Amino acid sequence: MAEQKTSAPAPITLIEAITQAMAYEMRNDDSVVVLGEDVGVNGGVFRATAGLQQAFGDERVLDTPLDETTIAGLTVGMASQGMKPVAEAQFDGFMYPMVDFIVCHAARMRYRTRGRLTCPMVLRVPWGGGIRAPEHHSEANESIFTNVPGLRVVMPSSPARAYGLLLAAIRDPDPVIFMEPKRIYRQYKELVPDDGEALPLDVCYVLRDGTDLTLVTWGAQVKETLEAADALAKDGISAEVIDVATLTPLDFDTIAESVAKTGRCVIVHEAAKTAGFGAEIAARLAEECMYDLVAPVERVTGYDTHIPLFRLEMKYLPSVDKIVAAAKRALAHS
Amino acid sequence: MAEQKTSAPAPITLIEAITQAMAYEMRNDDSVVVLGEDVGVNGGVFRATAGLQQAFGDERVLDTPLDETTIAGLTVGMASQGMKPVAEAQFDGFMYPMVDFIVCHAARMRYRTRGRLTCPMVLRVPWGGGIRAPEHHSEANESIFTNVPGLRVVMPSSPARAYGLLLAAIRDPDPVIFMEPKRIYRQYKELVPDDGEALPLDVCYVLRDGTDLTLVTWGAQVKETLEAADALAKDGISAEVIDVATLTPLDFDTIAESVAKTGRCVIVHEAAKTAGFGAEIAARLAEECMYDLVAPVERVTGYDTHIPLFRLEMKYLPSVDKIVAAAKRALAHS
Amino acid sequence: MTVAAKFEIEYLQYLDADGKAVSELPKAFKDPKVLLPLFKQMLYVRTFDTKAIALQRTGKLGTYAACLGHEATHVGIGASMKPEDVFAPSYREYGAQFMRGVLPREVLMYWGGDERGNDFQGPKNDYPWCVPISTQCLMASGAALSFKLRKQDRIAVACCGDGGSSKTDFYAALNSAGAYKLPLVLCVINNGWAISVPRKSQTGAQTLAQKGLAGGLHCLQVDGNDLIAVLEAMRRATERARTGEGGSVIEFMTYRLHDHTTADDARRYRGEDEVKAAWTREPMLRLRKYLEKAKAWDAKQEEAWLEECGRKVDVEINAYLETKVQPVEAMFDYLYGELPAELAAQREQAIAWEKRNG
Amino acid sequence: MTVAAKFEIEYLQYLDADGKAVSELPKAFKDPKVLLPLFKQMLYVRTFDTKAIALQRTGKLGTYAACLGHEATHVGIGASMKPEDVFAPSYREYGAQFMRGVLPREVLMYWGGDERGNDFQGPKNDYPWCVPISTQCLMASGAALSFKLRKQDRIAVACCGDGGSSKTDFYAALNSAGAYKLPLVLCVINNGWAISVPRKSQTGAQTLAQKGLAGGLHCLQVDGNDLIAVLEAMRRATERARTGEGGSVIEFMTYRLHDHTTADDARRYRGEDEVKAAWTREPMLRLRKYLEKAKAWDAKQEEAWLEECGRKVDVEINAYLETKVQPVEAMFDYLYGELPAELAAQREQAIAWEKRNG
Ligand SMILES: Cc1ncc(C[n+]2csc(CCOP(=O)(O)OP(=O)(O)O)c2C)c(N)n1
Ligand SMILES: Cc1ncc(C[n+]2csc(CCOP(=O)(O)OP(=O)(O)O)c2C)c(N)n1
Ligand SMILES: [Mg+2]
Ligand SMILES: [Mg+2]
Repeated sequence: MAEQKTSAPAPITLIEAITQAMAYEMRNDDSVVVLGEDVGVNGGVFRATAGLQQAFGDERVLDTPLDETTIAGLTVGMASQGMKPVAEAQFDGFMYPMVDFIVCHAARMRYRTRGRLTCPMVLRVPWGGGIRAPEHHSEANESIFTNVPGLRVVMPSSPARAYGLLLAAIRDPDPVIFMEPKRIYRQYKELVPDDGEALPLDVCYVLRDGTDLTLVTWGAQVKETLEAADALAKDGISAEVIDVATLTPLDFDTIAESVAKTGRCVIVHEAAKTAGFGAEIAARLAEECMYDLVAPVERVTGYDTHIPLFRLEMKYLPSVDKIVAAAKRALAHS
Repeated sequence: MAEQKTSAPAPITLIEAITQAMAYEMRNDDSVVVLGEDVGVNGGVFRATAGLQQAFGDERVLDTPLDETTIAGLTVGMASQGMKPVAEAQFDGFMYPMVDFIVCHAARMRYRTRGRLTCPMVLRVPWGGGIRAPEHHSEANESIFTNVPGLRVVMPSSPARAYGLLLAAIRDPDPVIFMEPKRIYRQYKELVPDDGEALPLDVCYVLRDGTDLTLVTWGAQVKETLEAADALAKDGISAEVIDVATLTPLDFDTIAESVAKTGRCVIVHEAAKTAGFGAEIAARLAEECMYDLVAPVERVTGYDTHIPLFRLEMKYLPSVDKIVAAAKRALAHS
Repeated sequence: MTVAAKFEIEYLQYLDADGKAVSELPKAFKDPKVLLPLFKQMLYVRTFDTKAIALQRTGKLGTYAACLGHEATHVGIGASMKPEDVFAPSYREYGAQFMRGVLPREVLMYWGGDERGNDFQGPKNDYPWCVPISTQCLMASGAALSFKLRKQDRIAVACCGDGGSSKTDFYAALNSAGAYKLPLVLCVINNGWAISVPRKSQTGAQTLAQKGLAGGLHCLQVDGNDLIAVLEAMRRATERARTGEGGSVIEFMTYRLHDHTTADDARRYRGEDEVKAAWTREPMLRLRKYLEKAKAWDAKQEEAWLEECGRKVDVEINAYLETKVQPVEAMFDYLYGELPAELAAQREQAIAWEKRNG
Repeated sequence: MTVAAKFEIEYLQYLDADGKAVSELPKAFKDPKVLLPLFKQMLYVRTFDTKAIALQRTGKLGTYAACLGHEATHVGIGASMKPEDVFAPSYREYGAQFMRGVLPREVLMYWGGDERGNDFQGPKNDYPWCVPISTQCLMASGAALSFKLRKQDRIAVACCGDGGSSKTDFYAALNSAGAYKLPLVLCVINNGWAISVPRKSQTGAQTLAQKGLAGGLHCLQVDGNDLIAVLEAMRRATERARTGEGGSVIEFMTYRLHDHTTADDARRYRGEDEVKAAWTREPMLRLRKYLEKAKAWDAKQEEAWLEECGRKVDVEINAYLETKVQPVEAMFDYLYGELPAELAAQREQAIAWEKRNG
């Protein structure tokens, strides 16, 4: 896989794009190492690291002992000594023991030492629900990091953005939490040239232009949101769709510009509503765009409950219908 | 101290009110135990548990080994077997290793087992900056828990509310994160009868009535916010001041009612701005009160940086001047 | 040389892979009458396991963690506990749980994506399956602390895997159990693998049992495929716990004969030979031989019993398959003791949405 | 009885509290020429410590963590490292840090509330003081892993306290060091207390050294008030680390003669007698006697040296006191490699606010 660089390009899935980005940067930069549980010979439980250990050896791709505190601590230790570790948390629900190291050390290494030591690391976290997985395998917990200065929280929603943003994350001189919407890991394929071109961080992506309202979302919900925009189009409603992609630091300008045009905003996310990251976007609108808004902001989110086990989980998640309904509520104002 | 129940009432500080509440409930309910680092013979590094071990013995007041994961895990273990543990994290900055147990077990025990097991625990966390303390002793990290369903996040700002809310927290059948604004632990004294009367949870407190604008805050910033209201009053401006006190579940009605009256809202908090809990309040305003607002919502918060070491920390924190300035910006709209 | 401390860790095995006694059997577990019900239970568990895997393969169950090969350890642990004790499993100790009254339909419900599987009708204080590795060990330490503080004559028993013994929560469990001298038995079920990571990659320690030394606990390593060794190890550890001598770490040496879960494909990372060899040491084999030699069991009995097992398990499977999905408001109904107003509004919204669009 | 594993942990002491040799001194540390500079360093550290406490008492420093009584352990550890190694202190190992080139003014700046104290001008790759207990141990394990992966001939040395040895991060450090056989030395400085919690309440383990067994590390317990024992223990551990034999846990037995920090009042929780007794075993005493007996040191030399120490420390204190506070934008300037646009706007706001209202 790491060797396929020169073979004819074929469309790839989001998760294949992630593998491709890691392989590219491992070839490009000796200091990049990959670590996590089962990332070695097994290639990761989602196969994100498939083939990497075979290609780069077990000193570049390390299985860790089964402890997330350990993964986080080793990662920060390596990063602060000049390596560029790309760590994997096996699932979103296993990331909490990493919070201490991320908040107390990764996010502060540069700040605390006035730049003497830094922490250029990436923590990859398969994120979110909807795959009929067991407990703790379906959590949308991005908000845990969004109030923490010194971090970047990034979430791609297409193969091309996964590739470009992961390259950017690995090259970034600061810690990046890279959340991967596992539900769309294999949703569709697209051509993603393995050209090593990174995308900018701190930029929101306008996926679809529109004039009547702005739909803002990230991660797996980009799928439903685009479908909702299609559905709305059938009713003659023109929805602009923004993939936030880089949650923090936030590129609010792109959102503000869109809302200045449309006057309406529906924010869609999978996490529970209260204090989900959608709140920040709505807050910025309330602070900076009040005079542009012709309708109240709407949030379409998970309920303020835990995501249920899988028999009920689809009832928890935002759906096309819920997004369309919110859009229509917003459009009812004028 | 635990014996002083019948002595003549004297005004007490916020931290003394906390001690008083714990002592009351330990007398009242055998299943209440206190645990944490140095909470025993030393009475806690802030003296919140002073006298408790002497009064109730070392099987009710336990020093723990030096590990926050351990404290959280033991607490959840005890709570799920029918005790009512009140745990202390020594400082805000040491609470992160507890996140895993709080999120994965405390918040889900009832949900996961359909009510078979529950987790009636309190985690007390001295919170916030401004006391010239060393690194990691000054953090405003309440937002880490506000997107987590199944928890209550509570923060008192007066001796009486500390007493009543802590009693409520201990008696509550679910996990409560009880954050204590350490900067105002000893700010002033008030009479707090040791009558065992709990205050309701999920209620915001209107500390001062006003008509021109609404100032919403919590924790130590209640002090500056009230002072700002005084300063505004001198300019003939009537500010309503709301102490959120119970962040989640949020009593938004009280805030909405106030803003319906005043049309302006300034939210003040110590945490970094982006995705701080103020965002949720601003978001709710944008969703539910847009037609009441005559001015954009303002947030006066910490910057999106870590709170600096103490030589600079006061420049990081919201101040009376900053609140007044924001209020005047809001009032400039009509 | 001055010696600061000295330790020795015992290894227990009574029956070898051929069912031959390698040392004097403990008196309590010599009698086939004691062993037979447990052997039957092991067969029952294996029947359940096989059928659960089949259910998953046919799309009637979510991801399932099999217990194939662990039966002696699991059943032996379950048999060593009293009803009032508390058990904290990881996610595959059905053998222990069935002995404590957990119903197979509950296991299926949990892996079938329904929280009601955790609402055990039997052991009301036992912990549910625990996905975040080894956190159950530390929770069990907290449970044990609550027993000690309230002077209850109960103990806590927690299980984790070889991988789980690397988890900081496992260390926190043994550290706190040692510090407070708690009635806790930590069972490390070393089945050789943590998904794809072999035991040797987890730690530089020669045994997993010795981790207990870090907390001053009693340590023991046993052949986890030998039911008698399991029972004897648990007898010692539970007795210590009950008599105030504190906690233990027991390492049970066994082997994961199945994939990690039904979502895993072990062929990617381990050789056929290793698995083949492990089948020669598996727990049923030796106990069957032993019991047959003692004239306590024969092929005919086994056939009849397996048939009965099949019938019993099918009843459970049917009960599972017939369970209706919870209504949408179930998301809200077990979140707080009393639903806060804010949440009540969302609950109504959810119900209304379902009515209209569900 | 079959034995699964057996361990023995050595205790090292060469000089007793009276400065008498209790066993044959290691060759490398017999010569007073080797010991003298370290003894002088210990005196220097104590001078610094005394003056820092006084600064705090007079309001010129924030909370300060003294190192009184730890000098032999700290200086011995610092002396055993090479410049290219990485040191991960907790928050009071000034003795080790000065040997590595950290400046006293940096120590003061840190405790004086200024991040620039962490910007060591000397050992560029050493970790700053670490407030979240024992996380430095795990970070050091990561550093050691990076050395191993890049085949650098460097080792990592981390310190934590007796309390810190209860922390899960400490266990994660030793577990990972064992799993990867890392060049890591974990120094557990057992000074009897973790703020108010005595050593015996932390763990049921007989020694803290034995915690290393949980990860298969080399374990050693030493008299941390005996510089020679400290040096010999570190010699063994660093040699193992450098030659690929892996990590060590060394428990240094010493005593915290001061309050935990200047914010603490130890009289609340520990008896005078214990402290008095500890003063008879403190590290200077015995080494001074030993060196005096060897005619390598005398009272006059000490007087002169202490005076010099005082002068040197005063220079550092003055440098600290003269340091101007950072400008408000310093909050932003070290947050990211390149300040994101959003933050740049806040930075401008902060500067503007200061200009108007500061
Ligand atoms: C905290 C956490 N990290 C990762 C996982 C994913 N995971 C599930 S089981 C497992 C391996 C467990 O191995 P072991 O402890 O040996 O138990 P076994 O499955 O072999 O019984 C892993 C890594 C998890 N469930 N929890
Ligand atoms: C994670 C964390 N919890 C709590 C504290 C508060 N605290 C600071 S020092 C200390 C005691 C440390 O004791 P020990 O490890 O023995 O080191 P010593 O101070 O005795 O050198 C505590 C509890 C902290 N700094 N970090
Ligand atoms: Mg295993
Ligand atoms: Mg100590």
